[in-house]
Amino acid sequence: MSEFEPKIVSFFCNWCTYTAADLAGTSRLSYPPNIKIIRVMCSGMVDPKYVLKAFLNGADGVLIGGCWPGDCHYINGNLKARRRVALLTELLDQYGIGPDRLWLRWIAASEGTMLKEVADEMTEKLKELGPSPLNKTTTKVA
Amino acid sequence: MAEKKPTGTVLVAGAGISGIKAAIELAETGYKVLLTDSSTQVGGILAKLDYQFPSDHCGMCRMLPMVGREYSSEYCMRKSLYHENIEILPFTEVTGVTGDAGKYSVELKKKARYVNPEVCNELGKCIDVCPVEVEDEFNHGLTKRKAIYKPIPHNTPQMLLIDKNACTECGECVNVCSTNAINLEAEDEMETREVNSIVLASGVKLYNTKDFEDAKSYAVSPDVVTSLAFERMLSSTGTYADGLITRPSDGKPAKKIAWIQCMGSRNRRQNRDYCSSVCCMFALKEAVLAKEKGGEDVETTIFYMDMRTFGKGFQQYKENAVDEHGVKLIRCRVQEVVRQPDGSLQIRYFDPETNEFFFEYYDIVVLSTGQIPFNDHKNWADLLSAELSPQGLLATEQYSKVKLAGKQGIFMCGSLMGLTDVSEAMSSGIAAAGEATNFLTTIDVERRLGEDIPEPKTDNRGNPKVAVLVCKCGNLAGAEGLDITLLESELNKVKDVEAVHIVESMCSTEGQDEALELLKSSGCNRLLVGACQPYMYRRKLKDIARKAGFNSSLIQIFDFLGISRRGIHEDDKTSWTKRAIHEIKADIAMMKEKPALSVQSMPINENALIIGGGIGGMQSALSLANRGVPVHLVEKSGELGGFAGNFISSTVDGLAPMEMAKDMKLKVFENKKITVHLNAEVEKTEGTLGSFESKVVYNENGENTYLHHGATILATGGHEGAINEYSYGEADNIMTQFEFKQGLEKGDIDVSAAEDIVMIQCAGSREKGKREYCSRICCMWAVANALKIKEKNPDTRVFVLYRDVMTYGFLEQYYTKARLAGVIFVSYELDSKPDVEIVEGKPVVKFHESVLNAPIELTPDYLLLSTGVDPEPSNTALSETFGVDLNSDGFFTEADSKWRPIEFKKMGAFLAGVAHSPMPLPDVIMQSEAAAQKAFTYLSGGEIQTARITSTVKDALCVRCQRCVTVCPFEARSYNSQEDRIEVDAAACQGCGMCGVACRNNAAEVSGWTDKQIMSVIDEKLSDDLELSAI
Amino acid sequence: MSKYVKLSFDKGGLNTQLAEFFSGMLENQAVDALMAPMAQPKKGVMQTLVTSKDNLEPLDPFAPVMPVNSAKLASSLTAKPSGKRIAMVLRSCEVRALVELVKLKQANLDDTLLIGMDCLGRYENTDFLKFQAKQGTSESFLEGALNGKTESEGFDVAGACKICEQPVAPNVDIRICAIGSGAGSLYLEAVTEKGEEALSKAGAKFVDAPGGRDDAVKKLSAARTEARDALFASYREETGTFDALEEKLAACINCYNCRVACPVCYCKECVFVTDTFRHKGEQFIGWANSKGSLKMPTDTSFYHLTRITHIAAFCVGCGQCTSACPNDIDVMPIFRTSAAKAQARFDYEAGRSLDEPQPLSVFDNDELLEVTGQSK
Amino acid sequence: MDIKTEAIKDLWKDVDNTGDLQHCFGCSTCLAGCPASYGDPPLLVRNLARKVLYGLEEELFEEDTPWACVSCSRCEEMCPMDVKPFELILHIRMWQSANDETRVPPSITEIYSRGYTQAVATNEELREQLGLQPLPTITKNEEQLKLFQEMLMKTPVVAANDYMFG
Repeated sequence: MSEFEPKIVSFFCNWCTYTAADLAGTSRLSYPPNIKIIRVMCSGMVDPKYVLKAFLNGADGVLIGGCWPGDCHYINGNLKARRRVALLTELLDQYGIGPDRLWLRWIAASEGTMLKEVADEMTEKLKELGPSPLNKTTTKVA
Repeated sequence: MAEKKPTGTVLVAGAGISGIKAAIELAETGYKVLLTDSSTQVGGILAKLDYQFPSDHCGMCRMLPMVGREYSSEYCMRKSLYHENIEILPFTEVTGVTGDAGKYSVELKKKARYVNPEVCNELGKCIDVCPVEVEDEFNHGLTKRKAIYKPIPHNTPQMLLIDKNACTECGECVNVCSTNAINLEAEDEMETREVNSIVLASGVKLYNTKDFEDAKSYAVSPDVVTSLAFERMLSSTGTYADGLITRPSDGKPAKKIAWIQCMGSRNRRQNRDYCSSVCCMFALKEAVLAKEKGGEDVETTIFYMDMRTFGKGFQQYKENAVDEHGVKLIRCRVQEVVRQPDGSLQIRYFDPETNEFFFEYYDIVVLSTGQIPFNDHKNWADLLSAELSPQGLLATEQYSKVKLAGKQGIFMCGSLMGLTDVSEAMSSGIAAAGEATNFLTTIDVERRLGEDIPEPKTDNRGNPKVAVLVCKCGNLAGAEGLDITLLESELNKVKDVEAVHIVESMCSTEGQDEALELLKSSGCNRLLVGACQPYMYRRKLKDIARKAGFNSSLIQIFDFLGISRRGIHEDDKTSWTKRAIHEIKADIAMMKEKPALSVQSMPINENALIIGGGIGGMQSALSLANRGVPVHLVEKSGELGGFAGNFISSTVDGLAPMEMAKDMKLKVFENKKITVHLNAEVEKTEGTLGSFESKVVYNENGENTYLHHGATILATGGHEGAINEYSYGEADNIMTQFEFKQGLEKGDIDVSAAEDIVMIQCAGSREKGKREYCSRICCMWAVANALKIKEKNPDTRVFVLYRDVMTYGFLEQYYTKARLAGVIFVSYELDSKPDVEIVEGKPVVKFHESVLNAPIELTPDYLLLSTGVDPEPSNTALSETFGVDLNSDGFFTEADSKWRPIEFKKMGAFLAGVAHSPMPLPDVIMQSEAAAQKAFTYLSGGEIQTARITSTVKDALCVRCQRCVTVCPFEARSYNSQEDRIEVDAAACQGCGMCGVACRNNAAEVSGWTDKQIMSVIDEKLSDDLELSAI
Repeated sequence: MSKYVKLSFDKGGLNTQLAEFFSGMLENQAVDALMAPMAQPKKGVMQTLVTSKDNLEPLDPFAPVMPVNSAKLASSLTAKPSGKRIAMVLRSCEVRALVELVKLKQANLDDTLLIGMDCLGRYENTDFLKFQAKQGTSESFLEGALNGKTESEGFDVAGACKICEQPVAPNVDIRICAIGSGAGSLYLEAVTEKGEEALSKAGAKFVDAPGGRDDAVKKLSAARTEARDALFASYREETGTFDALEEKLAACINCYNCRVACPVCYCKECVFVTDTFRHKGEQFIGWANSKGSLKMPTDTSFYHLTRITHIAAFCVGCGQCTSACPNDIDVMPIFRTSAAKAQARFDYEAGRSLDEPQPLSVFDNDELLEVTGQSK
Repeated sequence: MDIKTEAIKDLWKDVDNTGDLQHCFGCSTCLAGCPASYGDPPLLVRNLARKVLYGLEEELFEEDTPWACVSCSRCEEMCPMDVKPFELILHIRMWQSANDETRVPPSITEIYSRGYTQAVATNEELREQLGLQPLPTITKNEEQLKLFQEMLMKTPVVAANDYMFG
């Protein structure tokens, strides 16, 4: 039976991280297709609802990529994202989804290699952790 | 249509950041721009800098339009730039200019790339097979590239090209290219274009250690690099990896790094008696980054002569670098770098603190290389038959840094004026654009921005009907093996997809006509176009779609070679196709939930309010009035002219501010468009960009009036700083530089009998708790007075006690002139400030002779204090009134210290001149011109078009908790207490969505980025495992 | 140093004493109106607004019931200021919720006089009616509760109250102190100048602080804190997994009563009843398809988890959510446990102070570095 | 030092009238690589220039270090302001001699006493580190030194000032 392939819903900031993803692509750095990229204008645009929705609909992990503090095109959106992630981590921890399934990372436009590294690292980590408990549950939820 | 005037067109030669800025400004104002660059790509030097001082971050994208977002690209500028009014021509040289004022025809040489970017699919197989390896100039030879290559890693499209000097013509690339994009026989193409105005922004050549004798004793090892090369060592697209900065020679981590300043600058021997202005900050920044990125255990030392931190915030940056990061500064110019057997680099220096010699050994030595003689100026002068200054620079009109002397409609900006930092590059770019628009309004051309084809009315309530248009692009389906049939069948299954059309080639006109017909008859209201390289003809696609009746916000362009190709091995066709299908479905999901959006047009009050009637204020006023903008000029005193205009008769570089001001005053009072309010102050202001109301109070009679205006410029200026140090006031021969100058001119002071005169620089400046900034002009004042004294009495000995002589740029020559006249400059450190005491009513100055390392005592006939520049006290009140920020020094805080130096965070408010920070007159004038331009862009149209994507308020759901107001980074949201509702300033809103998240129930939402849309995309992304099977 | 007024009363005289005192306040225009729990004509006790001293007779603040969290009432009374000065008698959790609402611009304390009464707990509404039917009175409840006995035959105070570590209201002008005041007497504490002024106007005589109150309060909240932590622990135990949470919420039918009852869920209309969650048939099918089966109504866990992210920082633990659930889901522990964690993470405590900015409205460059674990 | 009383304002005119000197901005390039700067006392060209500019006549006159220059003219090549430090040294030597015929450069007494001018400690150490022979100096050979000194005695400078030698 084939190895478990985690699904990682990834919200990438339009300005920095999404460019890094482009760069990784054009530099032909291959990274796991487990990373399912959703472009958002800013990491600060990622509503906690999106993260919860992703998990409830079967994501094994959620990755949020934003600009380094100070680089944000919208001045401080990434800092707002950081606070929300802190809150969500507490929640995921509480209900056994696990804090390690939600990652926030700063990845600048020129850091295509870092994007690849993070993608690999997170995919590996989630393979260790196995499927999200929400995907194991017998009663399916939405 | 027939009677339409032509749209004004400007050639911007040079696509570095100043050129780009000028281009964007012109484009926003409605002019067409031809943006050329002789190098292979746009971005200039900045393309290589990931971080910029003083923020140590990147903010390049912040120079994109804020109001006209609709017409320009909204992504990282390292990727590329797009604007509907800008045509970008990289790898293109201007080889000839004929014609005259307003009617120039320029001859362009489009250098052969040998790769046709319109057909190239950028898969890079050609690169794989190319056998030639050469040094990659983007990384300054730290890495290698092939003869066929991508000039900048980030760029999309990547614009491959062949380096013919390296190419062996083996033809391997031609064989593997599936799209016949390569033509080794390609030749340069000449083209002639008509333009109305020209902005020169070709930048500056940097000193290069290979070509110059005086570098030989330094550049002795591959580990000795230029400061620009070192930037690449800090970048992930350079050699920075795994958190390490490595030695080029052997890849070992570098833990000790030294910078040697003034490499190629401040050198009379080599005929380079100028300073390159930015290298000091550049080195400081690199030293700080070296520690941040290479680990705090990295030791950094900078060998310098004068640490020229004259810009806004630079002084604090230096202190922070030294105190917080432990960057070591040594005032000594070293003579040579010696490579040791173990590869380490030996530097011997004389330490002025201990007066001893030391040896130090470094892993890397960075040479702070400056600008070199100005061939570009020579070339331009020949092309334009323009005059050159004695230094061989393009001559400019007096007082102007951007206006070419005697050349109507031709301007320059950026480092072509002499190496500039980002903020000055921005100001000069905007100023040049300003001068250009100023000129263009005098000739018979039009301004036009946006839809030539009217926006079709799309019914929002109608159910989504999606048309998909797939371009086979010949090669995609064929050679590259994208499975179009599978694609077609899968997409046909998608709900609400009405039709999937396959077109042979969208690049061709036939293809485009075909597409238009298909779409017209499709009866759909949403459109997805899948193709390769859609950037190439994005504009064309949008036009077609509009003609076919699609709303611009309901068109989605999908790049088969973009996201769907990412991370997948080239040969893995199946998962490529599957991923493509998957991504397209996600795009459709996003689009289905999206309503048709259209641009909002906001009415604009065409009046401008300018506060401060100094030279800067008058400059802005005249500049706007000349373009037909009515101006209210408010001055709190009873006189126009400000400090410089009323008191400074001359400057060392031959300017006559008072004379100039006199002339400006006349023009101001003559100009019918300008209303002058003297003895007046603004007490209160309300409103947003386009519609402000301000209450002006007249100090004399207490009467007041209300002004309505669309924009505001704060040009409050400054004045000579006060001083309570060095026994000032205790003896009448202790005075400020300004007082002395006045006395000398009035004849009250006679130096014919003077034995000694001492000047103390930085009196009460650049010191904690005092003026914590460099006032930029005091060194020049000192030099000016010193020269005057020497001229009147060569026997008077003049001692200038300084900390760092801030004669940056071409001002250096006056410093040299002063020394040659016998003026003696003695440096002192903050911990050993000169000591002044009054003996028998005369000042006795004791100071430490830094060179001779001995105490010296003098009883000078005059003691002159350089007390710097203070901001206007009224700034504090004004910052309240206009809701703009003030920094700790009392100067106004611009929106972004690098990328938006002329604007405030608050839309519609701008700043210029000393209100921003102390600066010399030509810079004041440049900034004022720039501020005028910024205001003009908004005021001139009668209305402004705001972007489609802005945030909205669902009033019925809103509980007025105002969390959205708190989190909005652009002050675009406000609570209207009269009408008890939240309002959005559509011009200020950038659609970032902060409000949407802060709002719990979507009463605040960004149209086009709603929860509903994004959640359906999440569903789509999670819906199936198509692509996972493949890997 | 706050001043105290002593109210002594004979059996059955508690409410008369209080009424007398409040009528003093109204009479001497210390305030223009009073909102306080009063007995209703037939049965039950509800917050009631009076503007004249003549209508104070049914006053009964200590009745062990809280039909709604009055922060919401205070909000509607003050959000658009009436120009009248209103005194409000509130329990600790009501005041703390009110503080959060003020920060959220949903209430305005300028013209208010906050009177916080010591709270020893409240019965669920149905239980209170039983309690009244059995001739239970505020006095009898107080008497028992002060001696640690709150349960009556078959019922006890709400779960939330059992673990409420703040029986004494913070951020008020006046406190009605029952704890540690000794049998047959109450103390009115003037906490702020506003409060002192009002008391003086009402003709109060100031006396020394009740000896032993502080200890009594400490003792009570210590006991409650212990109970709270015990509940947190066991709750974290039993909801450690997502399945467990699912089970707890199994009976949820998306009636949203919990949010209607919640004092800090301040939206006019919950996002879950807006268009955003009005799904299309195709979507349901899609989910059912990808998940195998789809429980209807959908979005139940989604709703509760989202609600946690919305109110975790503001939750004061009043327990109205549990009281409001028609299917007897004990949701209070869900919100309280998560709230405790979240508020700890941001070093914030709902209702503690009017000056502390709420988390997620302020941000700092060099905070929470552990979240990304990256350094430049 | 109170330069006011001592100073001769236009000393530079006597010493070095080329006009190059004034360009000096004290950057220390001339010092950093100067071989004679290893000496004791070190030759500090920058400081000499300064003394000339200040007009510190006596001080300058006392200076022996100009005579320690080994004429490598590196300072000349590297000086960014083209002050021509090497020529300055020659100027100072000439000026000193011109103002005192009897002045005997200390280097000559040094040569007489030990056979060479500058004792550069660091060089000795370096040779040792590199495992080279110590410099073969005449001092280490009694009669050789004698012969050498006798030979020097025959030169006019030494002969005329024999009281300073032996």
